[in-house]
This record gives sequence, C-alpha cells and structure tokens, in this order.
Amino acid sequence: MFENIYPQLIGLCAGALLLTSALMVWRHSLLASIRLLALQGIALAALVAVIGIAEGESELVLVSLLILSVKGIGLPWVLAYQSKASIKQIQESPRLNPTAALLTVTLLTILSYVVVSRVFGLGDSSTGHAAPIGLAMVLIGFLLLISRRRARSQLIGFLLLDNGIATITFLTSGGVPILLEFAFSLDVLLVVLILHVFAGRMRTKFGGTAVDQLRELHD
Amino acid sequence: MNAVIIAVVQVVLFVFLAPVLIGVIRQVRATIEGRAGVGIWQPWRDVRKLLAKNPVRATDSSWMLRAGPVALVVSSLLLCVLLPLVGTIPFALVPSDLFVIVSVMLIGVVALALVGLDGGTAFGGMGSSRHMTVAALVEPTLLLSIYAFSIPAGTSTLSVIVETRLLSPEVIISPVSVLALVALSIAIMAETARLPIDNPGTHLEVTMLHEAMILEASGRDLAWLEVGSWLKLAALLGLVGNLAVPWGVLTDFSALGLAVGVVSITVKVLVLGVVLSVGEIFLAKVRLFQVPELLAGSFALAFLAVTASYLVA
Amino acid sequence: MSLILWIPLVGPLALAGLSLLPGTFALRRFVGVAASSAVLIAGLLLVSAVLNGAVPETGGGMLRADALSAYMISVVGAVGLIATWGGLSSAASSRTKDAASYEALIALFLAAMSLAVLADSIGLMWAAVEATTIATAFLVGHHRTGRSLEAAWKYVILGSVGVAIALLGIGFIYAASVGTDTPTLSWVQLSQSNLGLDPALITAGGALAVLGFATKAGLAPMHSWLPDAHSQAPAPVSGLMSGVLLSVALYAILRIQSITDLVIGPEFLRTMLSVGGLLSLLVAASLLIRQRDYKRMLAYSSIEHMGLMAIGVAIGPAALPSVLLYVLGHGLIKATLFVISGRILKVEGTPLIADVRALLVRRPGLAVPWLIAMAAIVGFPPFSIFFSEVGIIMAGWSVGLGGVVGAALVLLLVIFAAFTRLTVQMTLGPPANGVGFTPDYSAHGPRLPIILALATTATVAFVAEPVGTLLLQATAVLGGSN
Amino acid sequence: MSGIGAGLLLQLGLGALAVLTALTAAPSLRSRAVGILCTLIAVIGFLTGLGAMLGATGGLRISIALPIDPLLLAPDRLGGLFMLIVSSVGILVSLYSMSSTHGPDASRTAWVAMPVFLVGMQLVPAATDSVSFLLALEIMTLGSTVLLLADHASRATVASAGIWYSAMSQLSFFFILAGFAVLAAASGGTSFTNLQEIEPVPANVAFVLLLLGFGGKAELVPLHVWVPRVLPEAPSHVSAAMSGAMVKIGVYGGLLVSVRLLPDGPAWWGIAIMVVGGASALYGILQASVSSDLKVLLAYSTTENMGLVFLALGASMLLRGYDAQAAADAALVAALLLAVSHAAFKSTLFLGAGAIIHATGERNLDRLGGLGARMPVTAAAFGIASLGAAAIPITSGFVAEWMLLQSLIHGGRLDGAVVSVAASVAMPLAVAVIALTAGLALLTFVKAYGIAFLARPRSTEAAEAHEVPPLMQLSLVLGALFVLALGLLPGPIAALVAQTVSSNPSAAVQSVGLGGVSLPGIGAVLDPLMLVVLSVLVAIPVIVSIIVSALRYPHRTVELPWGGGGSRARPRMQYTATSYAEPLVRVFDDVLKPSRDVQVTHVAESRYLVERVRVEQRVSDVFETRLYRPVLNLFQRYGIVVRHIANGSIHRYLSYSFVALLIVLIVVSL
Repeated sequence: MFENIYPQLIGLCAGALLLTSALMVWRHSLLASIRLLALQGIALAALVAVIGIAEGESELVLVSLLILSVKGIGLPWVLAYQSKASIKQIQESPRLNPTAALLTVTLLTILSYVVVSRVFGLGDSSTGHAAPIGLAMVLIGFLLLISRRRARSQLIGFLLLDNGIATITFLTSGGVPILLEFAFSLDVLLVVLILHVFAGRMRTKFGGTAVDQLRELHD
Repeated sequence: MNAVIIAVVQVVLFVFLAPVLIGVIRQVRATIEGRAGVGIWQPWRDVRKLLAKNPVRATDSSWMLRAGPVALVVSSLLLCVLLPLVGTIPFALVPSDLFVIVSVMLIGVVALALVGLDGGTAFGGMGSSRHMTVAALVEPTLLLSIYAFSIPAGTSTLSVIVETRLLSPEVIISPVSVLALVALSIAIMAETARLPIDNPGTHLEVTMLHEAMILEASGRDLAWLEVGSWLKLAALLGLVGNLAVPWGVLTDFSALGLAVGVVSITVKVLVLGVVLSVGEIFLAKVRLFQVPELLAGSFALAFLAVTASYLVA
Repeated sequence: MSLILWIPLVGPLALAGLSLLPGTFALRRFVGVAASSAVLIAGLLLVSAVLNGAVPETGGGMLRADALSAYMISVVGAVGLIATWGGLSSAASSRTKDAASYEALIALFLAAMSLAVLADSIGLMWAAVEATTIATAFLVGHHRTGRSLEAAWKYVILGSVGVAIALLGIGFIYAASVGTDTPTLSWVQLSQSNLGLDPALITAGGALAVLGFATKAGLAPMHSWLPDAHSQAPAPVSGLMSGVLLSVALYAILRIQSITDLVIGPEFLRTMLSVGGLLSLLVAASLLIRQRDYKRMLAYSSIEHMGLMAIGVAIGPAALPSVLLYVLGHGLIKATLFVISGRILKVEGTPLIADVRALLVRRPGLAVPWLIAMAAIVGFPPFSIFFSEVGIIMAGWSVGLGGVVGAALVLLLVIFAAFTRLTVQMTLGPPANGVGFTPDYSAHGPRLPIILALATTATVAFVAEPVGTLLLQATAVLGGSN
Repeated sequence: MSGIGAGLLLQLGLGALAVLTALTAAPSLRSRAVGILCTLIAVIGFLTGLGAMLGATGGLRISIALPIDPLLLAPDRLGGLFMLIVSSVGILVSLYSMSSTHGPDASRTAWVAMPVFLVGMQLVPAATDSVSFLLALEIMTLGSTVLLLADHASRATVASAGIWYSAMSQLSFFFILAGFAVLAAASGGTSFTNLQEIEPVPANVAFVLLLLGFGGKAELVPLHVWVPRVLPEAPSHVSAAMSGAMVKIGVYGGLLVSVRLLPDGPAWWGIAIMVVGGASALYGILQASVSSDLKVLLAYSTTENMGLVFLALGASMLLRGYDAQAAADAALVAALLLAVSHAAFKSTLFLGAGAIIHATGERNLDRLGGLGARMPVTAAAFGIASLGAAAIPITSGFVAEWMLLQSLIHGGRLDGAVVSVAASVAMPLAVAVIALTAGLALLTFVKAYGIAFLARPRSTEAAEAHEVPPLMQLSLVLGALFVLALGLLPGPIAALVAQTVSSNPSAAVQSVGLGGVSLPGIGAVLDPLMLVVLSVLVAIPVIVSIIVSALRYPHRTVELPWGGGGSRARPRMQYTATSYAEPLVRVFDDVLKPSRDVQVTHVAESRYLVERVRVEQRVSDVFETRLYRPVLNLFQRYGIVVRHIANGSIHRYLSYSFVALLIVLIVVSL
C-alpha cells in the first residue's frame, strides 16, 4: 500500500520544497520568508522521513527528527527572535525586480534539471526525478544571496542553499552517515548564529542591517 | 734584411719628399691662380725656422702638448715603414696588414685631437671635435674599401694586394677595383684634411678643422705637427699611386730595382700631388654638416664594391 | 603511537578551555604559542613515525596520518608557532575578556586545522574546514571596528557559501560510492583503483568540491573574501590564515584530486586548476600594480602564491614535491611578513604604503627583516620558494603545460615589478623630514621567531635527508610515482 | 675531493666567513677586514678558474630536497675561463674598495652583499646544470641589487634605479628559466651534460628565450635600459664589478648556448645574434659618444662592447654553419678576447671614474678638466684603458677587433667560392658596423680623456683635485697593466683562450714571434711587440732631435699663449663634452632625438642686445621613451581601472562565485 503512494509522497515533499523556495524569491517581507523557511524545513524533514520509511532505515527517521528540530523550528525561531512588532515592518527592497527574479528562478530550475539528468542519468527511480529540485534550491538560494540587501535575508538565502544541499544528498544517496549529519547540522547552526551575532553588531554600529552599505574595504 | 733596407729607404725618401710634395702642391696652385708662389722648397724653410724657435706653452698645458706631435710623427713614419711604397717586401712578423696600417694612422689622429684639446681654448676643442667626427665617419669607408681590395688577393696584406694587381692588371680596371679606389681616395682626402672636407689654406673658424687644432702650438711642436701631417699625406698618396699604377714597385730585391722603385714612387707621388692641387682649385669646401653626405656616398661606393666583388666574381 | 594523533586535537582544546578559566591572566597570552608547539611536536613525531614506515591510525579509522598528513600537520604547527610567538601580546593587554576569547579561538582554530589534515574522511574534513571558518570568524572581527565587522561578514558569507558548494560535491562523491556496494567517505577506500565509481558523478563531485575548497584556498574567482579578511584580522591571525588555512584547503583539493585522477584521469581537474591558478595570478597582478595598503598587498601576494601552487597541483606528481615545499616556505615567510606588518602598523599607525616612507633609515629594526622576508617571498635564493617556483616551472614544461607556465611567468613578472616598487616606496629613499630623527633599531616584538622562520626557509631546501624523502613519500601517497 | 671542488668549497666557506665578519666587525675595521676576505675569495676563484681552464676536472655536488638532478658545480674549460675573468675583476675591485668605500658604501649591509655578489658571480660559470646555474645567477643578482642600493638614503634616483634593475634582471631571469625549462623538458633532465639531440621546434624556442635572457644580462638592445640608470648610480667599485664581470655572465650564457647546449643550429640563429649584437654596438656607442656624464658614457660603451662580442659570436655561428671552420674559430676566439679585454679596460675605466668622483665629487665631464696634472697615476691608468676601449694598437682591444675583422673578411668565401648570399651581405655589413663603432669609440674616449684630464679645470672642484690613496692607485695600475699585457702578448693568451672553445686550437690560432698571434687558417699575422720595436726605432731620431733643440731653444710658459686670438679666453670658454659631441648629435639627429631648449634673455633696454643665452640639450634613451614608458603607463592606467573588480560590494563578490558555480555546472553537464 505504501509502495504505490511512495512516489507521490516524494513528489509532494519535493514540490513543497521548490514552491517554498520560489515563494521566498517572490515575497519581500522578512517575516514571510522566515515562515516559508520553517515550512521548508518541515517539508525536508518529511521527505527524509518518507525515504527512511521506504528504505526501512530507522537511522534516517532520527535524522528527520534532527532536521525538523534544527531547520524546521530552531533556526526560524532564532531568526525571528525579536519583537514581532518590529519584524513585521521589515520589507526587503531587492536588487532584482520580482519578475526578473522569478524568470531567473525558472531558468535555474531548468538548468538544474539538465545538469542532474546528465550527471545522474534520468533513472526511473522517483528520487532521481526529484533530485533536480535540490540543485534548483541551491541555485535559488544563491540567487537570494546575490539579490537581497539585508543581512538576515542573505542569511535566509544561505539556509535555503543549505536545505538544497541536504535535499540532494538525501535524494541521491539516502543521506550521509549519522555522525557527519550531526556535524553538518552543527556547523550550519553555528554559522547562522555567528551571522546573527554579526547582524546584531551591524545594527548597533550602522543602525541598520543593509549589507550593501559595507563598502569600506575595497581597492 | 731586404725588408729593413727598403723600410729605411722609404723613410728617408719620404722625409725628404713630403715637404717637397707640399711645396709642389702650393706652387702649382699659386701658378694656376696667377700668383708667383714661394717655390717648392718653402715648406723646408718653414720647418727649419720653426725648429729654431723657443716654443711658447700655456701653464695649464700638459705633457700631451709635447708628446702629441711626436706621436703624430711616429705614426706617420710607421706608415712610411709599413706601406709598400718603394718595394713590396714586408717584415715577417708585421706584414703591411691594412687594418694595422689604418689603426697606426689612427694613433696620429688621436694624438692630434688631444693636442687640440690640450690648448685649453675654444678653437682647439672645436677643431678636435670636428676632426674626430670626420675621422669616425670615415672609418667605415676606409675599412670597406680595404675589404674590397683584399677580396681578389684573398688577404688584407697590402704588399700581396699590390703584387696581385701587378701580376694581373685586369683587376685594376675592374669596376670593383675602380669603385674601391674612388672610395679610398675620398676617405684619404678626409683623413688628410684636404678639400672638400677641410680647407688647409684658411684660418676661418667656420671652416677650420686641422688648422684649429694646431692653433695653440708653436716652435718645434708646430713643426712636428706639420711634418707629421705632410708625411701622412705623402705616404697615403703613394699608397693610392701604387694601387692604381703598381708598375715600377720593387718585388724581388735588387739595387737597380730599388732605384727604379724610388724614382717611380717619387714620380707617382708628385704627379698625384699636382692632380690633387689642380683638383682642389675647382673644388669648394662643403659645409661641415654636408660632410656626412659625402662620406655616406663614398661608403655606398665601398659597400657596392665589396658586395659586387662577391656576387660578380 | 596512535595516541599522538590526539595531541594536536585535544591539546589545543584543553588550552582553549584553560584560557577561558578566570585567573589565568599570566599564562593566558602563551596559550596560542603552547597550542601551536603542541601541534608542531605532534607533527614532528608523526613525521618520524611515517619515515619509519608506520601509518598511525585511530578513532575507528577516522583519524589517520600518512606522510602527507604528517607533513601538513608539522607545517600547521610550525607556521602557527611563528605567527603566535611573533604576535605575542603584551602582558598588560592580555588581562581583558577579549584576550581570553582571542587565545581560545586561536587554539580552536589550530585544532580545527589539525583535524582537517588528520581526518581520513572527506566528510569529517569538510566539517573541520567549516569549523575553521567558525573559529576565525570572531578572530577576523576581533577589533570590533566597522571595517573588521564588514570583513568578518564577507568572510563568513563567502566562506561558508563556498564550503557549502564543496559539501554538494562531497555529496555527489558519496552518491558515487553508494552506487558501488561500499558507501564510504574515506580517502583510503575511495582512492582504490578497483572501486568502479561512476565517472559522471565523480566528475561533477570533484569539480564542485574543488570549486568549494578553492574558496578557502583563495583561488580566483572565489578569492574575494581574502584581502578584506587578511587586512582586517589581527596580524597573527592573518599570518595563520594566509600561512596555513589556505594550504589546508589546498590539501583538501589534493585529496579530491587523488580520487578523481583514478576515475576520470587528470585532464579535467588539470584544466580547471590551471584556469583557476592563472586567474588568481591575473587578479593578484592587476590589483598589486596600484596597491595602496601593505596588508592587502600581502594578501594579494598570498593569492598569487596559491595560484602558482594550484598550477603546480594541476601539473601533477612531477610538481607535487615542489608544491609541498612551497606550502612550508610560503607559510613561514608569509606569517613572518604579517607579523612584521602588524608591528609596522602598530608603530606607524597607518596601513597606507604612501604614508610609510624611508623605513630603512627611520626604523632599521623593522625594515631589515621586512626586506629580507620580501626577498624571500618574491623568490630569491637561498630561500626555498625559489626552488619551489623553479621546480614547478620546469615540471610544467615537461608535462606539456608550457603555455600555462609561460603565461604564469609573464604575470609573475608583473607581480614582481609591482611588489618591488611598493616595497621600495615603503622602505628606501631619504627620510621626508630630512635630519632630526634617531634611527629606531628595536624590533617592537620578539626577534627570535622571525630569525627562526627565515633561517628555516633559507636552509630547508638543502636538507635532502629527510625532507626530500618525506616529500617523495607524500607525493606517493597522492598516487604520484615521481 | 678534487682541487677544483676544494677551491669551490673554499670560496663558499670564505664567503660565509666574510658575511659573518661584515656583520660583526667594528665599522673602523670593516672595510679592511672584509675587503681582504673578498680579495681572498677572488684569488681562490682565480686559481680555481685557472685550474679548470687548463683542463683540471672535478667539482662540488650539492643535493637538494627536490627530486631533480643534484646541483653540480664542475666548471669545464670555458667555465674556467669566465671564472678567471670574473675573479680577476673581483681582485681589482676588492683591493680598490678597501680604501675607496666610506659612508653608506661601507655600511654593514653593503659589506655583507659584496662577498655574496662575488661568490655568486664566480659560481655561475661553474654550474653544470640549469638549477644551480639559476641559483648562482639569482644570488649574484641579489648581491648586486643590495650593493647598488647602498646610497639610497642620500639620492632619490638610486631607488628608482634599483626598481629598474631588479625588474629587468627578473625579466632576463624568467627568460633564462623558461629557456632552460624547455631544454630540460626536451632532454629529460636539468643537467647540461646529458643533453641529447633536440628536435627543431623546442630548440628554436629555447634558443630565442635564452638569447633574450642572456642578452638582457649582457645589456644588449633593447633590454639595456637598466644600464644607463644603474651603473651610474651604483658606487663606482660596484659599477666596475657589474660592467667588468657581471655582464660577462651574459656573454658566458651566450657561449654556453651556442657552443655547448645548442651547437650547429640553423643559419638564422647566427644572423639573429649578429643583428642584435650589431644594433647594440651601434646604439651603445652612439649614446656613449654624446653623453656628458662620465659614468653614463662608460655604461653605454659597455652595451657597445657586449654588442661587438655577440656580433663576433653570431658571425662564428654563421660561419660554422657554412663550415668555414677556420674563420669561425677565429671569430669565436675574437669574441672571447673581446670579452677578456673588455673586462680589463672597462673595470679600470670605472675605477678611474670612481677615483675622479673620489677626488672631485663630480661625474659631469662638463665640470672637469685639467686633472692630468693633478692626478697623474689616475690619468695614466685611465688613458691606457681608454686606448684599450678605443682599440688602438698595443692595447687589448685592438688585437680582438683585428682578429674579428680578419675572420669576417675571410669568412665570406671558402677557398675561392662564395659560401652564401647571406654571408656575402652579412659580412660587409658587419665590417661596416664594426668600423663605425670603432670610429665613434675613438671619438668617445678622446672626449672622455681629453675633456677630463687635459686643458684647464672647468670648476673649482676639478681645480682642487688631489690624487687618490695608494691602494686605489694600485688597483688602477694593475688594471692598466692587464690592458697592456693583453695587448702586447696576444699570442699566448689567444692560444690559451682558443683551447676553451675549439676542438683543434692550434689550427685556429698560434703564438708566433715575441708573443705575436697568427691565424693559420686565414694566414694573418700580428706581432704588437715588433710594432713597438719599429716605432721605437723610428722614434729615436725624432726624440734625439727634440732633445737637442730643447737644449738649445728652451720653451717659455705663459698664462695664455695665443688664446685663439683673444686675450680673455676663460676656462669656461673651453669646449665642453656637450659641445664636443654637438656635431655628432646633429649628424645622428634622427636616431638620438635630442631635446633642446634655448632661453634667450634680452637686455632690458633693447631686444637686439642679448644678455644671456642658455642652451640645454638632453639626449634620452630612445628605447626607454618610445618602448618602455608607453607600456608602463598602460599598466599604470590598467592598474587604476581594474580596481573596480574589488569594489567592496559583497553582492558582486557573491556573483563571482555564483557565475563560477554555474560555469562549472554547465561544463560538467556538457
């Protein structure tokens, strides 16, 4: 019974991931982005859980719980850790207008399909079909990094990129050994914390977190 | 041994001949110009007079003012020793190699230039500067014409060259040889400060080269300087004569041959002197900064001579 | 034997903890020195072990020290020692809270780099490399000025994004190993020739991993963080980053290369690394011509040298001994230069080349070592960088990369000229204010580390035994049969 | 260990000792102590080189950490010869510097660099593999750079000279490195000895690269631009060492390539070398002849002499190609003799210039004059060396040029038949170039000697000059004696030199008569001593008569005998060096492109009366202004524009990474 809905489930999760990524590019409100990020974390955790159940690996289920706690709840909470009132006002004014951005998103998605098809060969496995989504998320995350002006929006981009990588690794190789998975998550967590601290310092020093005012160091 | 005898004869002959040559040149010129002239022995008298005066020297002048004239004379005398004028029997170890001869001549040039500078006046420096410039620009013509002469003989040893021309006269009138001879003559005119490069007659600062250098010299210094340049002129004219008309030069030693050689070279030199002075009457001195053009022309001749002798022969 | 492997990890961590304890002001300033000495000693022990044919292993095969790792860990220790010792802070300044965290982070940084070179697993190594970013983030931002904050932000974002790309690549490689029946991330197993890994995956994985680690190695076009971070970090930190962090990333690239060469042959990475190396040289040359800041000048010189090393890696086994020798020479000299630059910055109070004039007349105590180290870094003998460069160039022609090497030489000439000009502007010439000054002969800090570093680089190239053997063994580890 | 090896090791040891002494000795003792050690180093080098030149084998093996052939220092005969040349100059310079150095020239740094420079220079010819060659070369460059910069604190020009010098040396170093790399790649080893046959393409590439590299070391056009800046700015004993010895390393490299590494190349190699050499000779002497700065003059004349050496080298390659063996050997020996004699006279000239500076503090000929009476020894030495530079008989320069000319005029045809059109055009052109060069050299050195040492002093400094200390005089005299010895006994020396390059030396040159030289293959003989004897013989009567008349009519000395007609002829009305060269400047206006500016100040009352006319004429190096400057300015502008790639925007930096990522992705999926 599970076997025949398994592909649908995979497809669903992957679709959710891609959708959330695209929405992140579209929406400019920081709060919305953070919420989307949380959704994406949950979707990723679900994906891992599905794969784990399908492969019958209890280890993967553990991992999915880890992901849920870190990506789904922990990081978004950290990002949103601020009086909701102030965070509502924060509107991103991106360097790239939404239409162009969304068009780029589609292009990047197509590119990732091409690449993955060449690298993995379009195997009949549903995971193989879903894998391009991960690469697309990586590229979209990069796009966010390039196009967002605010520190924490860049942070979100970075996290999106990271989710993408996680998605790919899970879809292609059923995840790396559990110990390393911990290490990776820890690293990401620390990086995000550090960036968060820096963003705080930035606000105290420059009275704002607009990254593109960091132009003092140049040749 | 024979070489020594010939050398001695040549030196003695030319020491006697050189002033006479100058006298002849001046006398011919005077006669053609309709002046009485002073006779061909005047240079002798001048030298004797100068030798019998106390030279006047500047306090700042160095030993160069004394040594320079000697060096000039010695270099000219060496020319008389080395060149095949009377006979073509060279020394074993110092054959009359044309490159050596040219550089021996250059010793005299340098000595004269330094004497000019040593005077410590504007004139001396000016003359010396112009003199050296001309000498520098003449060098290529000189060496290339030598090169051209050396090709048929297969050596740069002058006595051999003269002998080859003696044995096979058709070489002489070959275009190559004619070109080379003309180039060499122009070079020699420049080296010996004759018209059209320099005017030995005047003391006008715009024209002076040679005279400007010896302006500060006096007494025996001046005398030796004059003698030196006269000897040089005579010897080089003798060379041209033997290259153009090698007959009469002594090739294997004999008393009679020696006499013939002496007479023939005397005649050649004096005839050339007459030709020279006649020519100089119809020539005007060119401007200093047209001299390079003249020399460039002669260089072109010499270069043509060499390459032609390769590609024709 | 295998316990030695734990020293460079546990030692620094313990010292880091110590420095965080209250009431350790007196000892605190020596934490960095002690940590790097621990690493150095462990490295030398491992080297001797390796030279005796042993390959220490522990932690269930997670930690492993073959010739290459042993060499790298000693380099980390040596350079760390020079940088920390040379930048030893004054007793007074070490009483603050900042100083504690500073020393602790230095120790942490050393531990992370040691782990990176000792790990026998790409994954663990990746984690360690990322850990170095985490450890150095606050070190770069140590001064808490706006500029250092900016540098730190750029460093962390660019660095971790790059390393994330590497992670993607590693994921592909792992996928390839999953494709075979033995899923693994261990060097030793991945670099067995009979594994039958999927070429397409390895190509993609290798390319992405190299691209990612190239970011940490400061290769163009991923280099952008480097000049800012190096110019803003405290001098010892800049020395450590430029001296070894870059090389550790290069070590990662070497390991990846040893895997891909077996599966898809050297051509692909050779092209990629040649392009990267030449680009780095080009960037360094272009931005050195009219450089204004002497710490940035040193940073770009690091990019240049990493570029040349990358070309050496591209050339392959024929050049690898030179590259490894290069790592040591460049590390020591660059650490020295950064230490001295820190002292110049302290006494002159300006990072601008235009404001530092006639240093040789005014401050011989700083200018003389500065000039000697400069001579060493531009590749004058007897310093070992000369031999490394000559070795790489010669090897390049012998494997048919003549075009690449030739282009590299052209760029190196531009770099040399620019470098000479800038150095001369700083040090030589008559003092501006004419008379009325007394030459300052003090070195403004410990002299011994600088002398040690210069002496080592001047002599190491002539020590055929054991250095030569070690380099050969390390090359052999990477599948080179030179 | 063989004698050669011991000698090399001893040089290294003494070098280290000298460095230590320089670091530790008290300033008062430093110059003496280190100077003596440097002399020792040079003497050891001299002996080692002599041994190697006479065929002693053996060497020194240094193993390094890289897996390439170990460094091997084992000079062959040719290397020995050049070791000899270099170290002879080293002896002169060390002796001289002991008493000449003072102030910054005698600083600790300078004295540390001196032995390094000497040892490096003496070890280059000993190298028998490319890596040790490059090693010694770079050590030499390092030492000379430091020495050059000795005086940086007092003159700002020194620093820029240093930049030029190091950049240009690095350029030639890279050329040489690349050339050796090509050779090593083709022959599978860095050692010179096991070079097997190399196919044409890499051989051509290597030849061009090495020619450029060594041409730069040998100050050939157009890589000579550092010369007129560096040699004048360096302390004089250093310029003497650079021009007398270091430049010979470039010549050695040229010979190494053409004789040992890449023999029997195609004809165009020889022609290329001849063209480069000829151009350098002409351009160098032209610049020298119009220069009024004594040391700049000497610097450019170095370019000229090296040009002649390479001209001879190229001619010999060309002739060997047409197997005109005798002429080829003669040309090669001529090249070596030119190098040897240049080492002798040019180092003496630079030391003499140093003496002048030491005595007057003046380098500018226009402010010198009348030094002959004030510094007789210097004047004599400088004079003899100038004769050598002007290639006047009985000096070293003459023999060499004579031999070169002989080989050229006999090279055109082989037993009656023209060897080739190329040769029959190249040879006359070469002769013409040599001739013009010789003529201009004559003028140059007449000017240098005459203006500096003759006539009346043109400045108070010159008027108050005094002779230099004895040690400096000693080395000057030694140098002059070298010049004379080489000129008077060319036979034995030429025979000795021929052994180093010719398989069958006795066929190339033989020693005849009183140290005379003969070229059997050509049939030309030259015996300077006989020439001297002859001239003495003819001189005797002249001298006698002069003495007689001097006794009878003693000369009078007055302040100003004729004054060229005027009674107010002041010293500053004399011809200066600038005015001396004026005709040449006009003749070669198109080549030299001089910049003149004439300022005429009129008297206030009338514009027809002139109060003062000020003429300034500057002759700059055409290659620098027309070739190097534009390129450098281009680089500067580029350097400013390109800053935008690092404009500080993190978004831009991220997009670099992003684009790189996309490119990689696309590439892997292709």
